[in-house]
This record gives sequence, structure tokens and C-alpha cells, in this order.
Amino acid sequence: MQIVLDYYNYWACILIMMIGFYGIMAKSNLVKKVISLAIFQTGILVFYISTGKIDGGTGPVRVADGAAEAVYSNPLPHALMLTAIVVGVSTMAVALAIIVNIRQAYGTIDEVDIETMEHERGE
Amino acid sequence: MQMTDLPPAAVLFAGALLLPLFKGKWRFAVALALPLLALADSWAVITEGGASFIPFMGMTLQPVHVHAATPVFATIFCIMLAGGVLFSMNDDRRVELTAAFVYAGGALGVAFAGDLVTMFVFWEVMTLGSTIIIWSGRQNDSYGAGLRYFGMHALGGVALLMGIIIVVTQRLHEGAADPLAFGHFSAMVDGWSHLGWDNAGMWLILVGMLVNAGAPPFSSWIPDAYPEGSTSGTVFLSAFTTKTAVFTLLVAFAGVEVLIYLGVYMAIYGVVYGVNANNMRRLLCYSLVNQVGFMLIGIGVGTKLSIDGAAAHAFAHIVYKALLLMATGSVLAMTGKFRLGELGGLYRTMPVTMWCLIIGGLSISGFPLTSGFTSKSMVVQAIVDESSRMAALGEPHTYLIVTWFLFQAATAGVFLDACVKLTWFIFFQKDSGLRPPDPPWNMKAAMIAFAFICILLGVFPGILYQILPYQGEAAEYAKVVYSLEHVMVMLGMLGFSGLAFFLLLPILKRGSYIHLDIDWIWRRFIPRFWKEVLLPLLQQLDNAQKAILESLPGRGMRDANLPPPIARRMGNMWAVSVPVFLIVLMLLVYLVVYFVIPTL
Amino acid sequence: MSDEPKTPGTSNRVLIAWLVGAAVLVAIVAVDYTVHHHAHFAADGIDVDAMPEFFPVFGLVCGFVLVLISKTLSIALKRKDTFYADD
Amino acid sequence: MELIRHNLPALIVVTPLVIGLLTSIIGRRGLGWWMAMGTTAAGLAMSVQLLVDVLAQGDRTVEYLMGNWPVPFGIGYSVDPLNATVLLIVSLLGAVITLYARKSVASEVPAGKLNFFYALWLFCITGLLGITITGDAFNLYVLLEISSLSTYTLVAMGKDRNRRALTAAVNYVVLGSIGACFYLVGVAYLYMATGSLNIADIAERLQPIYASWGTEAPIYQKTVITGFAFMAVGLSLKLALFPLHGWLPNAYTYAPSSVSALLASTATKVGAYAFIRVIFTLMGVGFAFGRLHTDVALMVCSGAAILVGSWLAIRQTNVKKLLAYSSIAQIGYIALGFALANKDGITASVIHLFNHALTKGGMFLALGIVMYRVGGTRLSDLRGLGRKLPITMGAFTAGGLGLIGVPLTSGFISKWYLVSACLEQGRYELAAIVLVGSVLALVYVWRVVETIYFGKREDEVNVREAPASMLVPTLILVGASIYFGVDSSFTTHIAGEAADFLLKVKP
Repeated sequence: MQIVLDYYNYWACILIMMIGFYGIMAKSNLVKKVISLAIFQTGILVFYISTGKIDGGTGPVRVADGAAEAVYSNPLPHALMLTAIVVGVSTMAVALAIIVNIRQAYGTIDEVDIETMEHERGE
Repeated sequence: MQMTDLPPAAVLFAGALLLPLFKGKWRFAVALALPLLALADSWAVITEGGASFIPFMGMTLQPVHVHAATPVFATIFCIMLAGGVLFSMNDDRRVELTAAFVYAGGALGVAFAGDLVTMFVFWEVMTLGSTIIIWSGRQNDSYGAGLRYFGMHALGGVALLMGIIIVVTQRLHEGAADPLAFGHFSAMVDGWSHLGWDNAGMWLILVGMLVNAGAPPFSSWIPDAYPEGSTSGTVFLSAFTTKTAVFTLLVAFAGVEVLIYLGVYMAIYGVVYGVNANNMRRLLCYSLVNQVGFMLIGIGVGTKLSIDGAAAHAFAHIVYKALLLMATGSVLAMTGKFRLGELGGLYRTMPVTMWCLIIGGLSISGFPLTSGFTSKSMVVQAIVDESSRMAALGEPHTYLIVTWFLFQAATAGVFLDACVKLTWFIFFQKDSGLRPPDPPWNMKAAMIAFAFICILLGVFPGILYQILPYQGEAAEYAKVVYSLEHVMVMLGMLGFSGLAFFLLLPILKRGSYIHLDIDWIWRRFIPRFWKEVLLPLLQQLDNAQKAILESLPGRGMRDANLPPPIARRMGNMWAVSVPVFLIVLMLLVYLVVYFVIPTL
Repeated sequence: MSDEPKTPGTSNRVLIAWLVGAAVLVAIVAVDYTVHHHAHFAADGIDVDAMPEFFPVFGLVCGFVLVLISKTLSIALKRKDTFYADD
Repeated sequence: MELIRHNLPALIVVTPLVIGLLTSIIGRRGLGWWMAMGTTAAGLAMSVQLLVDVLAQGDRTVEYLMGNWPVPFGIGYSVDPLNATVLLIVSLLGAVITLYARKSVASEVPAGKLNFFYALWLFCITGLLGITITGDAFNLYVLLEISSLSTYTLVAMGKDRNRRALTAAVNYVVLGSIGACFYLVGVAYLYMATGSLNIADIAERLQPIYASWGTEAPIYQKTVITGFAFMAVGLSLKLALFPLHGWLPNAYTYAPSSVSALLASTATKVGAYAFIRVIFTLMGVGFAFGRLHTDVALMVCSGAAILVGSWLAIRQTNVKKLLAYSSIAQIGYIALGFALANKDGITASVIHLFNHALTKGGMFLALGIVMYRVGGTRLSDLRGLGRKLPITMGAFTAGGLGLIGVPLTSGFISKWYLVSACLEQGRYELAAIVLVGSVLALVYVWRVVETIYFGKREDEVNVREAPASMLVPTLILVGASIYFGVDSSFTTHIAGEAADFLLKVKP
């Protein structure tokens, strides 16, 4: 029990990721799949940022000379996650663009319906 | 440039490239000259000693190397090709002739291969050439038979390649000086009895070679594929593949006991199936298996005399088997019929063919004054000698005695089969009403030439004996080969097995039948088993799996796998759900591996 | 198919051929009786092959046995020659 | 000149990126290909120069600091024999396939999108080169995504031929993103444990952590292990190692011909490289294999990949898909090689990276010609083409022989080393699997070859041999794959260097 409480932030991240996973697996609507993917990625972002958090730490801002010991959160994960967010957004954009094309080509964005159509076509 | 710099096989490959450029008489002249040139080159290499090396992956290839048995095989391969060219020349079969040169070139290449890789490459060249010859046969089932033939030999080739890779890497790890060397596996023959990972390479090489030799359970490809060649194609086919296999076995596996058992099986199998055969060329293919069986016995016994015998028998056999197939091919060409039941009475109009067939038939049975007698009796004598040597040492040798009796029985059987039966049904029995003339001059010339060689080697065995691997032993044997006792053994056996044929004539009726062989397993049983047992079973599993999937929540998961049967399913992972599920599963597996294994 | 098929034994030449064959066999038997055969496996006490007329008898028996074996097998293994083509 | 040479590691990545950007904004049609061609040719020259430089160095490494920031803080590029080889593979195949792409792409992609196509093409190559050269774990993720994002789009551009390209692409987006995210999670865990992102630096900082294991107070044990597990799964997916190959067959099948060739010959190779780098340089082979037994997992996966991939290839009726499944099997060979972790094994792996890129690239290009001339790549489309397209089909057949591993083709060399490595480790069952894989390869190659040469065409279309601009690249690749089978001294030399380099780096 202790391990759950101590690391509640990590467990929460894992929960978010698992929700995303479930969506990717179980939803047949492609947009919902992509949204689930975004949820999954968000879980990772939160996870990363929470690794940089230090109890009682402040923002990594230079404090006046002679002030008390400056304890600040690690800024690097934040910086990295900015890049990761950009990557995630790009992924979303590409995926949605492809889905728009799928809608034009098939008239549906339901994975199961598409598969059925292709199966009937003999692909 | 000296002649010895030129690999003999290259002459024939050059021929394969050149031939399509010529027409008519020139084509004939070139095709006939090239094998003779290759023969001259072979002998130049044999007398000078070959020494060309090519670096390969830090090792050396030796494409021109002279083994003890090389002279015999190189000589006969060249003679055979020339004879086959002569026989085939009236018929314009361009593809087949080119393929025959590639095929013979491969065989000649193997005979001069000093390392395993060169041997393998030429080995596969042969497979390619021979498959094309079968395909150019234009018989009913040429295409299918060629495919089966190719499949069988490709698999044999893969076994060979696997074996070579394993053996060479083992040798590299042992730090052998010449890891690629193609020579006798003496060290492995000693530890023969157990089959384990460490000598798996050698076993695979043996299996690869045995596939080409037509050893059980792969004997059936010979009678399946060879009769589908054209009249001349089958002549070429009969000469090279099995005999090259005999050559390689002779080089690598002399003295391996298991070859004796395989040889005995083949000798008996050939006779038993031959008696039932109705297609005259298929009958000869069965007797081909029988004769290769004799050679394997010779290799398996492994004394100098028996190896000489096996090599000499290969030489003699190529000649008389080609002769027999030329004669039956002539009958086929002139009548268009190949079933024994439909022939008969041809002695009236095809006397040359008849006499050639009889000479071939007598040779294959080892009748005195023919080549078969002088070659086969060496193996017989070697079995007796080895048996008495082992008896003196007190080693178990009962198997040699049994082998000797079965060997003699098969000899008697093959006379009944390939000589008396064939001659009787084609040229005598009832009159079929057919009155075909003898074949064109070139076919006759080829037959007469080969018949002449059969008699020549029977009367003057010394000619052949002096190019055998162990000439000393052969020369000793030449003094006793025509003892009265030897002659009477053969005459008594052959004469009375011929009598048995005529006594049993009433039950030897011919019908349009084939007889099932081991290949039934992969031609009929496995396909049927797959279609009627395994596939329905898999479909049942499929339904069960679908039921499970349907009970899951969420449409994507449930319907991820749509109707396609399991055969399509595995190849169609379009749906995202299954791969994603696998990702999670793999993560779990890795975590388990990482967390559990280090603590164990 | 010209005239009616002749069966062996109806013409003189065929009769002569049969007689020559029989004479050869008789001659073989006669000569074999005079030849001394060594036992090939004397060391093992097997001397059956040194008996007079062993090989003629052996050849005859082998001929019979092999034909009978293959005919027996034939009963079980015989198929129409279109067997595999039927697939 | 000296300036360029000094900055080669950066230039090799930055050039295609910048030119790619330019390509996407220029208006003139037809210019895109020229820019791509020039860039890839320059890239080839640079990678050759880099390889020469690396082999000339005593310690076999060339270090480069981005913006001169020292290593744990800035991004460092480091080139050693292994990634110099992979760079050569990527830029060589990139250049040759670009040469080929002009006509092929013009026939498969609408004219209005050609410039975008080549922009993405260059981005893809940028990403692949970047992954190979970077020495920074997070930078690797970013470059992985650059190449992946452009690849998704390139695959989707096959939609005008077959709308199935779209579904294949969206599928690839989802799976590829998950794979990259897994890798990112892995990096996060390692960052938690070590506080560094530079691969060499992480490896150094992991040493005290490893040393603490088995003692009373192990530090960061679970963190490090979990990180490795995530990384291994993420990279297995990028590498398409069985059973995580789900995205590959359809992506290869429905992408435009040139894209299939580029993907098949470079993308998975770079994935394999990244995996090798993580195991040997980051984790250290002694820890990854010795303690965690990753090698067992890898051997099982790659053995299954060889068997299942080949088996599935046999069952395909679309030749492109058949080659795709064959790639899965070939990836098995590569993974098996480095899982064995001895000199022969790594040599086999690296040689096979090279040989398979040439062979499979050449075969996909030959299929692209079929697509160009006949309009499809199903078995029925290839029937009887042996007479109509003798050169193309000859090249395809020669490539097929290489897949089987016939002597005197490059496939033979790789398999030779691989079997040798298996035997050295006493893994006879794996040697057997490798050889069984060859038999299965024989079957699937034979199926196609039989169709090509013995199949009868129903429609008597008049098909001509392809234009030289497509034939020449095909013949270059297939010819090279044969050449390196006959004279393997170059490949074995650089692969041997790479193996020595990797095995010297002990934890």
C-alpha cells in the first residue's frame, strides 16, 4: 500500500497511459483511436515532468545572492517535454490528415466498416 | 596460356554459350568437338596436376583439383556428352542441348572440385541444367515432373549447403589448415555411429548427396522424372546426376557402413519395382536405382578394391545405361509408344536397335565379355575379401555375407528385368503389327559406338582398370577376373533367372498401371491430410477464437478480426488492436524477464 | 495391325530359338558340374555356395522369389497410371 | 574545404533538412527531384568521407559537438565504425533510390504534390541519418519522430494507386507513435536514475548503479530495469522484430514503389542500429545480456521472426507483401546476429544490414518497374514477365538468390557468419533455424520465379523494358549484392571493425 501512496504521481500517469491504450485497442472509430493515442502521450508528458519535481522546489529562477539555499525543480524535463509536445501535435496533425483522406476514400472512419469493405473487395 | 589453366568445366560452359550461335552442320560439329576438347583438357589437367586457387572469405577455393577418382569420372562424363550429342543431333532441340552442356559442365566441375563450395556451386548448376532438360521433354507430365524433380533437388541442395556451412565453421573453430577442403571425412567416419549436433553437418552433407544418388526414401524421383525427358534428354539425365553423387560419396564417405544397407535396399528395390513396370523407360530407371545401389555397396565396403569397383561400375554403367536408353528411346521415337504391353514383334524391322539393346542388357546384368562383368565383379570380390579379413580379425561381419547373397540375387533379378523382360516384350512376344524401321544414322551410330565400348571394356578390362583410383589393386584383380569359376557363377545365375522369367511369363501380364512409392506420402497423403484434416481443425479453432473475441467489450477489439479464415488471418494484421495488444504483452514479457530472471 | 498376331511357338524360327536356349541351359548345368567352386565364406563355415549347381538353382529361385514378391506388392500398390493426375 | 570536412557530422544531417525545407516551398515543378538528387549525392560523398576518416582514427571515433557545447550539456555527435557503416548504407541507398524515383514517383504521385513528396523524402533521410549519428538519447527520439512522421506521410501518398495506403499509414502512425513513446519513457526512467541524456555519459553513470546491485542497498534498480524494458519494446517495434511487426507488411505493400524500397532498405536497418547502440553502448552487453538475459528474449523473437516471417511470405499472393514478410524474417537474422554477442555474430549482423539493404532494395526497385509497366505487383501481374522484362526479372531473380543465401551472393556471406556465430555459442538449434529459414526462402522465391518464367499471361499486353533511369539503379543494387557475395573483403572488413569496436566497449 505504501508503494502506491509514495508514488501516487507515477501511478496516476500509468493509469492515464492505460486508459489511452484501452482506447486504441477497443475503439473502432479512427478519430477516437487517435484521441486515445493523445491521451497516452499526455500520460508520458506528465510522467516526465513529474520526475523533475522536487518537494518544496521552486521554479528554476536565479535568486538574489545570499538568499536561502535555492531548491528548484529540474528544468530539463520541462524543456524536453516542450519538444515532445511539438512532436505529439505533429503526430496528431498527420494522423488526422490521413483520416480526412480516409473519409474521402471510404466514406467512413470506422475501422471495422473499412475492413469489411476491403474484405468484400477481396483485398 | 596453358591448357591446364583452363578448368575443363569451363569448356562445356563456353559450349553452352556458343551453341545457340551456330546452325545445322556447324552446330553439330561444334557440339561434338567441345566434349572431346573438354576430355583433352581434363587429361591435360590430370597429368599436369591442377593448381588454381581463388581467395574466398579468407579461405581458398580450388576449382581445379584432381582426386583419385577424378580421371574415371571426368573421362566418362566427356565421352557420355559426346555420345549423347551424336544421338540427339537429328532432332533440333536447342534448349535441351544447351542445357545438356550446362548439366555436363556441372558434373565435370564437381569431378574437379577441390573444395566444398566449388562442389556445391557446380552441384546446383547441374540441378538447373537437368531440370531444364526435363522440361524440354514435352511429354505429358514433363512440367509437373520437372517441378517435383527441382523441388526434391533444391531441398537436397539446401541440406548439402547447410552441412557444408556447419562442417566448415566447425573446422574453422578447430583451426583446420584448409577448412574448405573437399576430401574424405575420415575423422567423422570413425565417430559415425552417433548422430548428434556435433556431426550434424556431415550427416546433412551425406543426406544431400544421397538425395541425388536416389537413395531411400528419395529413390522415387528417378523413375518419376527421368521418363518425362525427351528421347535424348533421358539419355543425358541418366548419366550425370546419380553418378556425380556416387563420385562425391566416393570421395567423402568411403567406408561408411550405412551406405551398404542403403545400397542393398536400392538394389532390391530397383528389381522389385522394375518387374512391375510397364513403361519401358521407367523400367530402366528402376534398374538405374538398382545399379547405383551396387555402387553404394562398393563405397560402403570401403576397401581399395571395392572403391575401384564402384568407380569402374559407374563408368561402365553410364555407358550401358545410356545405350539402353538410346535403344528404348529409338523405339519410342520410331513407334511413339512406351508401354511394353503395346509393343512387340519389332525384331523384324529394328535389328540394330535390338542387338544394341541386348548388348546393353547383358552388360547391365554383368554377363561375361561385357563391361558390367568386369566392373561389378570387383565389388563382389571386395565384399568376399573384406568379409574374410574381418573374420580373421574376429570382427562382426555377418552383414557382409548377407549383402553378398542379396547382391547376387539382385544381379540375377536385373538380368530377368532389364535384359530378358525388356527384349522380350519390345522385340518378341506377340506381334503388335508395328513395322518401324531402325532409327536415323546418327542414333544408330551412337548406339553402335556405346555397344562397342561395352564389349571393349568386357574383353579388355585393362583399359578401364588403369585409370581407376587404386591401379595396383585393379591390376591384381585383372589377372583373376576371367577365371572359369567367375564366369560359371554368372552364367549359371543369369541363365536360370532367365528361365524363371519364361516360366513365370503367364503372370507377367502388362497393364497401364503405376505402383505407389514412398513419394505417395508427399504427393498424396500430406496434401490430402492438410486439406481434409488439418484445415477443418484449424477452422474449428478459428471459430472458438472468434467466440472468445466476441465476448470481449468494445467493438474494435471484438471485430478486429473479421470473417477471414485462419489462413488469411495470420497474414492480415491490418487492425491496430492486435499489434497494440502484442506491444503491451511484450512489455510485460520483458518486465517479467528482467525482474524475475536475475533473481533466480 | 496387319495380319493376326502370331504367338511364339508357331513358327520354326521361334522353335529353334527355344531349343537353343534350352541347350545353353543344359550346357551350363553340365559345365558347372565340372567346375570346382570355392566357398566364398569358408571362414564362417558357410559352404552352400561351393555345392555343385548352386548358382543355377540360386538364379532360378531368386528369379521366382523376386517376381513373386513384386507381384504380391503389386496387388496392394497397383494404381491406374492417371492416379496422381486425378488431383 | 577544411571547414566542411571538420563539420561533416553536422552537415550530413543538416543539409537534407535545410534543402528539404527549401524543396517544400519552391514553386517550380520538377525541381524537387533535382534538389533531392543533389542532396543525396552530396550525402553519399560525405558519408564515404566520414567512413574513411573514422577508419583512419586510432580510436576509431570522430566526435562532434553541436554548437561547441560540451557533452553532457549539449548534443554530441559521435561516429564510430558501426554508425559510419550505417550512414553509408542509408546515404548510398538514399542516393541510388532517389536516382530511380524520378519516373516511378511521377507515375504514382500527382504532379502537384511532387515537390512535397521530395521534401518529405529528404526529411525522412534526415531523420534516418540523424538517428544514426547522434550520441544523445533524447535527440535520437526527436530524429526518430522526424523520420517516422515523414514516412507516415510518404506511405499515405500511395493512396492514388490504392486507397489501402491510407489505412496502412494510419495504422503505422498509431503503432509507430506508441513505439517512439515507449522509447521516450525508457529515456525518462534512465534520466531519473542518472540525470543525463548523453548515451556515453549515461553508460558511465550507470556503472556505480550496476555495482550497487546484489549489495544491501541497490540504487535505482527497478528504475533502470523498467527503463530498459520500455526501450527494448519500443525499439523492437521500430525494428519490426516479431511479434511487433504488425505495421510493416501493409506499409511496405501500399506505399509508392520508391518509398517501399527506401523503407525496406534503410528504415528497419536504422532501427536495428539503434537497438544495437542501446544494448552495446548504453546498457553494456555484460549487463543487458549477462544479467538481464535480453539475449534470450531476442533469440526467441528473432528465431520466431525467421520462421514465421518466411512462412507468411510463402502464403502471400502480392509480391510486394511477400517481400515485406521476407524482410521480417531477414530482420530476424540481423537481430539474431547481435543477440549472439560474439564477433562473428555482430559481424554477421552488420554485414547483413548492408547486404540485405542492397538485395531487398534492388528487389523492390525491380518490383517498382513492374508496377510502372504493368500496374500491379500481384503474382498474376508478374506471370510470364520473364520474356517481356528480361533484365528487370533477371535482377529480381538474382536478388531472390541472395535472399536464399546461395553461394556467390551476398546473402551467403551473412548466413555463413551467422551460422558460424551460432555454432561458436553452441546454439545448434538456432543454426538449424537459420538454415530452415533458407529453405523457406527458397520456397517463396521459387514461387515468384516460377510465375515469372513459367506463368502464362492471359492478357497479351505489350510490355517494354523499363527506361534506363529506373533500370540502372536496380542493376547497381542487385549487381552490388552479387559483387559483395563474390568479393566480400570490404563488407567483412568494416563489419569486423564495427564488431571489434562494440565488443571492446565493456561495462
